[in-house]
Amino acid sequence: MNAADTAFVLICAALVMFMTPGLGLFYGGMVRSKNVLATIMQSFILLGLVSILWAVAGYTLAFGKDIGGIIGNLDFLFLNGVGMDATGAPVSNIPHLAFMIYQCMFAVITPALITGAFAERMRFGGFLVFTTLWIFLVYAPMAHWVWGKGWMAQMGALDFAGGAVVHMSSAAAALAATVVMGKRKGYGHMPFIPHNLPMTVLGAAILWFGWFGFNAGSALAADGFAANAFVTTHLAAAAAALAWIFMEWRHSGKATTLGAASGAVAGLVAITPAAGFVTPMPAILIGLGGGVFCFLAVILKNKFGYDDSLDVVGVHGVGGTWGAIATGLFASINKATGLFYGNPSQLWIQLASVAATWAFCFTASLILFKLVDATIGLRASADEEDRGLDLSQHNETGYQA
Amino acid sequence: MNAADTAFVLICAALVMFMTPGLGLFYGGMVRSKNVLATIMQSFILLGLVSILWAVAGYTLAFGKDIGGIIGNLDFLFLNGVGMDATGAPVSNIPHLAFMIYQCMFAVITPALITGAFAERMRFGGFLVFTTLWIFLVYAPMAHWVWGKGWMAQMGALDFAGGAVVHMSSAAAALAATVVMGKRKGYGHMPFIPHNLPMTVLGAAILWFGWFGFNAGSALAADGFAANAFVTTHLAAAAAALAWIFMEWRHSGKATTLGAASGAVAGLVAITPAAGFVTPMPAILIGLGGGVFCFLAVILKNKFGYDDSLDVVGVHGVGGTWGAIATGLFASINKATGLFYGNPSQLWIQLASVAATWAFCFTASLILFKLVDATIGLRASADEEDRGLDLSQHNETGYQA
Amino acid sequence: MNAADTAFVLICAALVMFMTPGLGLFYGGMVRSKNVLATIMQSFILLGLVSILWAVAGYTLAFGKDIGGIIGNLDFLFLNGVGMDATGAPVSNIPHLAFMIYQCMFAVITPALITGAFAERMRFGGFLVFTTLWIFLVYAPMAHWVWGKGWMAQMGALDFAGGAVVHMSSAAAALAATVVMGKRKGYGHMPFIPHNLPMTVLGAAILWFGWFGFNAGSALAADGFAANAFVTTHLAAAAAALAWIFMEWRHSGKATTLGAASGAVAGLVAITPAAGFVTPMPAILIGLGGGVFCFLAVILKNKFGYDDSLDVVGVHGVGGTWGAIATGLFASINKATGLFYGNPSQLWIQLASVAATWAFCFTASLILFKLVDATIGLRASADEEDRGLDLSQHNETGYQA
Amino acid sequence: MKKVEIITRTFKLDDIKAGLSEIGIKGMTVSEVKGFGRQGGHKEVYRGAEYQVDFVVKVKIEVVVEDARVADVIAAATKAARTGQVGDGKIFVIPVEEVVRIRTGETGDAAV
Amino acid sequence: MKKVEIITRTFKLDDIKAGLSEIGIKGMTVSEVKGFGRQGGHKEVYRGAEYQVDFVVKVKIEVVVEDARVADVIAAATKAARTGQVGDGKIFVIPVEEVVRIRTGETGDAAV
Amino acid sequence: MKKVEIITRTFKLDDIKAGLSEIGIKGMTVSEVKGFGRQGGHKEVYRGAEYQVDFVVKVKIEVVVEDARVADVIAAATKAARTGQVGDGKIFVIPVEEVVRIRTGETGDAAV
Ligand SMILES: Nc1ncnc2c1ncn2[C@@H]1O[C@H](COP(=O)(O)OP(=O)(O)O)[C@@H](O)[C@H]1O
Ligand SMILES: Nc1ncnc2c1ncn2[C@@H]1O[C@H](COP(=O)(O)OP(=O)(O)O)[C@@H](O)[C@H]1O
Ligand SMILES: Nc1ncnc2c1ncn2[C@@H]1O[C@H](COP(=O)(O)OP(=O)(O)O)[C@@H](O)[C@H]1O
Repeated sequence: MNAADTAFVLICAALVMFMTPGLGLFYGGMVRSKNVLATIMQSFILLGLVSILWAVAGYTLAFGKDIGGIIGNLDFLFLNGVGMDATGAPVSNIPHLAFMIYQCMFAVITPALITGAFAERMRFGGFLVFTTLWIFLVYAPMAHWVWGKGWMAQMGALDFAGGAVVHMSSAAAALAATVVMGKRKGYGHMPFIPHNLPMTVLGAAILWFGWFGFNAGSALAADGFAANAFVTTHLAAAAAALAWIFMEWRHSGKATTLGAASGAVAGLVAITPAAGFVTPMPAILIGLGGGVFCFLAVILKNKFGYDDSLDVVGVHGVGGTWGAIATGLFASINKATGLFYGNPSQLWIQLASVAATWAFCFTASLILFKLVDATIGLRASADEEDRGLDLSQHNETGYQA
Repeated sequence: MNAADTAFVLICAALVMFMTPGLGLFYGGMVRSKNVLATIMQSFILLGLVSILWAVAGYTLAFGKDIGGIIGNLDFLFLNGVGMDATGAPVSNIPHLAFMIYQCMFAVITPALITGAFAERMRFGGFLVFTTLWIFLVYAPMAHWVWGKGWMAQMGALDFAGGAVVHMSSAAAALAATVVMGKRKGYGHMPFIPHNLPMTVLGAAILWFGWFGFNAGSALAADGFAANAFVTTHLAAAAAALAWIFMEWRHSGKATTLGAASGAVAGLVAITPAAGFVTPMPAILIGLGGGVFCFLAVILKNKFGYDDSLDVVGVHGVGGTWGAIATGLFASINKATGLFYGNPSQLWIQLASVAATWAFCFTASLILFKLVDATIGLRASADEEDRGLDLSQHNETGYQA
Repeated sequence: MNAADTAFVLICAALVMFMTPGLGLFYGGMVRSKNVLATIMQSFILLGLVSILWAVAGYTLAFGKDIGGIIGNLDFLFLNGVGMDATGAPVSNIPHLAFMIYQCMFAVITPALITGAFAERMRFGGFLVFTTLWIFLVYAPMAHWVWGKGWMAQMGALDFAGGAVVHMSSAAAALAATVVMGKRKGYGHMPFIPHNLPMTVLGAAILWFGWFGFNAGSALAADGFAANAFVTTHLAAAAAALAWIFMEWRHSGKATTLGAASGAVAGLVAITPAAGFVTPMPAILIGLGGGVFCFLAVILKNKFGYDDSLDVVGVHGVGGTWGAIATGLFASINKATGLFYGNPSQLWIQLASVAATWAFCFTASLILFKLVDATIGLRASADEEDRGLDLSQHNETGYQA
Repeated sequence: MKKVEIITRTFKLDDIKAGLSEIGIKGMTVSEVKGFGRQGGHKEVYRGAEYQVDFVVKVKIEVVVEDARVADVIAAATKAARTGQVGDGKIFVIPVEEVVRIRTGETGDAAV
Repeated sequence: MKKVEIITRTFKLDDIKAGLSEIGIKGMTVSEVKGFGRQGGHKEVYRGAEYQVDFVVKVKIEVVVEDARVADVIAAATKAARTGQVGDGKIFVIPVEEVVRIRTGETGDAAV
Repeated sequence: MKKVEIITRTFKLDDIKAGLSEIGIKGMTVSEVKGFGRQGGHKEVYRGAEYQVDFVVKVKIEVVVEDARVADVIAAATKAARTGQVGDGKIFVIPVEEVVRIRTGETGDAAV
């Protein structure tokens, strides 16, 4: 065990924890004020719900001893055997508990990402039930396949900090949500304008800040790889923010603050799978691509007219997919090699993992949404939507004069 | 000296520092908008006031060489002899200055916690004078008794990160405040509805984030104990957030966002004394207890009708007390053993320290409040309360259209 | 290479990154609501713009091999040769990439500081062009002179974390901006009252929090010097917050929340050049001086009537200058000795570096502002100012009811 | 000249504006108000304490028109705003003795 | 029909609502306004610069009632709102020529 | 008695207050409103979606005065508010049948 690595991973875990309420603010600022608390709550409460689910069974399903490449065994049920030294942990340089809690923070934020898709119309009870099922049936398997020595890992798929596990999985679920739940009342007839963009920028800032924990921390050691991941993360976010506002400027004549914040997040998403496998200059290209592709996807959404309220598919789906592919193109360090460095097979592996992730996560999420819809119900009533979710789901209001 | 531990403790000190303005936002969102700045100010300015008091004399009173179990001597007056190496520090692995400043952040936040009790009616001058006296006459002795080798430490009381020193002490002072200062004007006749709950959730998020520094940092080393404290902290907060909203749902039919945030804080309070002495599953139980007991205490307050504006007693008093007792029940690591692990005497020690803490802190705080009230005055006038403390105490307003 | 130091510097880099959006909120709360996004954007987008400029050429100009004391060579163009080990880095204990990205965060925040001077009237396009030029022609040289073994370093000037490089340079540019751009429309006839002071306090809190990364991180190692810088930073901020509100209380009868926040920032600025060279008690004096002098400077501004909207000159110029001089007075550790410890020559060196910094940065910035003004234009039209920059520059509004 | 004051549900504002534009109304002034009426309010809960909030957010639209157009305005507004549920709101007609357009100084019908 | 406009201190709103309910008033519309009057304003200070703010936050309550009830409304509102200090505010009575209930189309007294 | 309602640009409020004070007006009530008129609105863009926002923030100033002073008030307000650009706004004069000062119970001219 190494104290420096332990210090680093613990602080990184704290940073990743901070991302989830940060996401709540990022999303919360973009909805109408009558839904601000419900939106924030859908992120915040997952710090409670998913953390407990993770300790109880999620961790062992993801990181217990591999069963046929599919799922972890139940050795670590109730964190049994997860202790203060490295015994049983996938890495030997930090306490097993540190590894477990660091992974916990990823499990928390992933379903929180989905909430952007059904913002302003989801019932709170249905949301809790869906998320519980999703953690065990979608997230834990995905995490196992990629990071828990499951079949994707065995196949050689590269996903440094969660392009597939975190971003594509949540975006696929988001897409399923829009299919099952339909549009917000009034969509297309009335404007849905963000009620508090300073809050959204604050959220984006917390996300960027926390993402250093997410990506650099994924090196699981305070070494040169961590430094590299830190740098690639920052530069990709920077490049994507610029790319997004450049596209905006070309498209409608002005750069926007929301665009800068959205672009930064798009860049952070895109670099996530690649952060530890690429060097800084390719990271800038990945960021530029993230900004451009996600911007175009969001524009396209408006054309298609499906109501992914806060663009989970456009940002996390497109960004995560691009990042996974780009990893197959630009990988050059940390024992990984991409197409541009002479290894075309990596690209095929990446494409296969992308396809498998989308297919599995979309299908499974669709089934879960339909199941919950059919039983306890997903969608707030028209009247509840009119009054706002803060009042109708939580008996609260966000602001008083 | 150990660089990894130094890095860890310094970053943890920064995290704990961040908690105080976080608390200001947590409280600030819950008051009416005419008092938002005054409420935030009562936390923020303590970063100024208490830090200086601590450097001048607070630190030496708490951590100077023990005099009869009661107080520290004046060896470290003006930080004399507190240097860049570990000389004279209670621990040998980090610079004495790092230990001192880490402790400073605890001294800052503790009196800030009290401010929730007298929110919306305290004069600024009286507040500064009270806090100055309280740091020297209540906080420094308490810190000495528990962490400075004073009589509570000698007796074997367990308080990992401040259940007694931080939470019970501030809650006892809060109770004294409500006795001395009475209710806010209009209490019982008009509603006191939070003016900005997103601000409160942001504050809670910062508190949770910073609490990793508070609890894991209290290991004073980047080791397995720190990892364990990190995990117990997170799981207790998670469990308590769930427990609180579950109670709410049973009580009034809906879960609230304010409830989730309040529950999280209650769980963080409850685990504070125990974080380094219990394992994860007991931590979940401690969190559940924290959520349930604090919720009930807050409901009871409404029945009793005393005006602890922002529930300092209900959350920090009840949560801290429960945590101290639970430490006596569940302690099993770090050389500590509780009742459930075969050591009933620990429970008695915990109960004794709880009783002593409440008795001393309540009495001393009551005397100090009365003293300040009789001399320069504590309570804003009715007219000042009507106009709001922002205008009447600070000549400012929080928001402009 | 040292893992503990790497962990420390990477986390500190993340903290410094967080300061830039924090500054955006600090400034954003002080403007009128119609300009809130444009103000935040001027900070936020620099995380994008300057980071890329830095990776492309800024870093090598500042930290490439010294050419005649004036500028760095182009060895590190496009981060060529900046890798995961310490090769080529100015320090040998951390990865070169870690050093580079830590420095990047300083380059990002420095031009963001300037934006306070021309808040509420700057065109977005002109701002981007000015900043690009300024990074290469003012910031990179300054960083080279002081930290890149340039002539100021060779002369023996002490600037621990950026009194000259960051604060005086941005303040000199701010002064130039007020000269070139003139006053806001209505200045002197109508009130310019902050629209959201809780946002400003939040920004100040983030700045204080991040400043630990800024100053303690500048030790570039997790050692006693870092601990010392951490402590001096905190105490100076604390003392300055108290000093500022004390001055206010004497001047207009009340202490204000904005004053506490402003004072804290003034203290943080003042201690920046000194943090690693002075001990805690002198740090308190430096903080007190920072609070008093900056307060007086801001009062004076109102007398002079130049429109430095958010007091960049008063806080960063006066605070940075005082800090640089105070370093020459109080330096006593880390191989530095000031006047009060028997080395009068250090004071002269400091004064010379102060004069040179102001002269160079003011002149160069003035030329750059005039250049941009004459070509693509700096100043928003009267109508754009009336409608607000959020609408006129970005087609957005900050808040919706 | 009359001032027609329409107090109704917030989310009907766009429809009403459209309805009035259709009949040639070129100006109006809108404010956010809180209404108390038969519709009743709602319950809010903060830390276990329940509050009955009687006021509902409504929008007030003021349109000054020539006497002859009052009936049209009422008809258009009613059509756009009616949901048939309690809380649809009220229309008040108030006499206006003079109108001035600040920009030109025009008065009377020419000023609207 | 008359519209009674009551402009008074914000924290008197609940009392006035109660007072009007007691005399059988079932509807009213409330807005936040800023008043300028004898009461004077207050000083605000931002970074050493002092601003005299003349406007005081007030609440405006609009109640439309049958002519016969105007006196009762005035009496009830005055009773509830009076503190005797400068700044208690004003009541204005304005003629209303027509009232329509949007939901039903009822007009006149039936619509209030 | 008349109520003079002035709807104009927000940043003209201070000038109008000064202008009215000069002619001896001691009280007024101000609210924030949104105006729709010839001035047109503006475009806003959020994540690539463009919204036409027709409403412009305006300020509404209400002054109740004796009949004899209405012309003075109109003149003073017009002078202070006029920029000559579209969007300067309107002034409406509305009859007021009764005025009460809550503090004293005074009515009529004495109450203003
Ligand atoms: N007498 C009144 N004076 C002023 N405003 C009224 C009056 N009665 C109702 N209102 C306004 O009309 C709104 C709707 O009235 P309400 O009684 O709830 O339903 P409805 O209009 O369907 O009868 C109220 O919220 C209030 O703003
Ligand atoms: N002539 C007026 N026209 C419109 N509103 C007025 C007028 N005079 C006073 N007001 C309103 O009444 C409020 C109270 O008036 P003020 O002169 O301060 O005290 P009082 O009502 O006790 O005489 C003011 O804040 C303003 O909103
Ligand atoms: N018929 C009307 N009824 C009520 N308010 C009106 C009317 N016409 C205009 N307004 C108000 O006056 C403002 C200015 O009107 P506008 O047509 O834009 O310019 P102008 O006053 O220069 O002709 C509008 O924003 C609106 O608030």
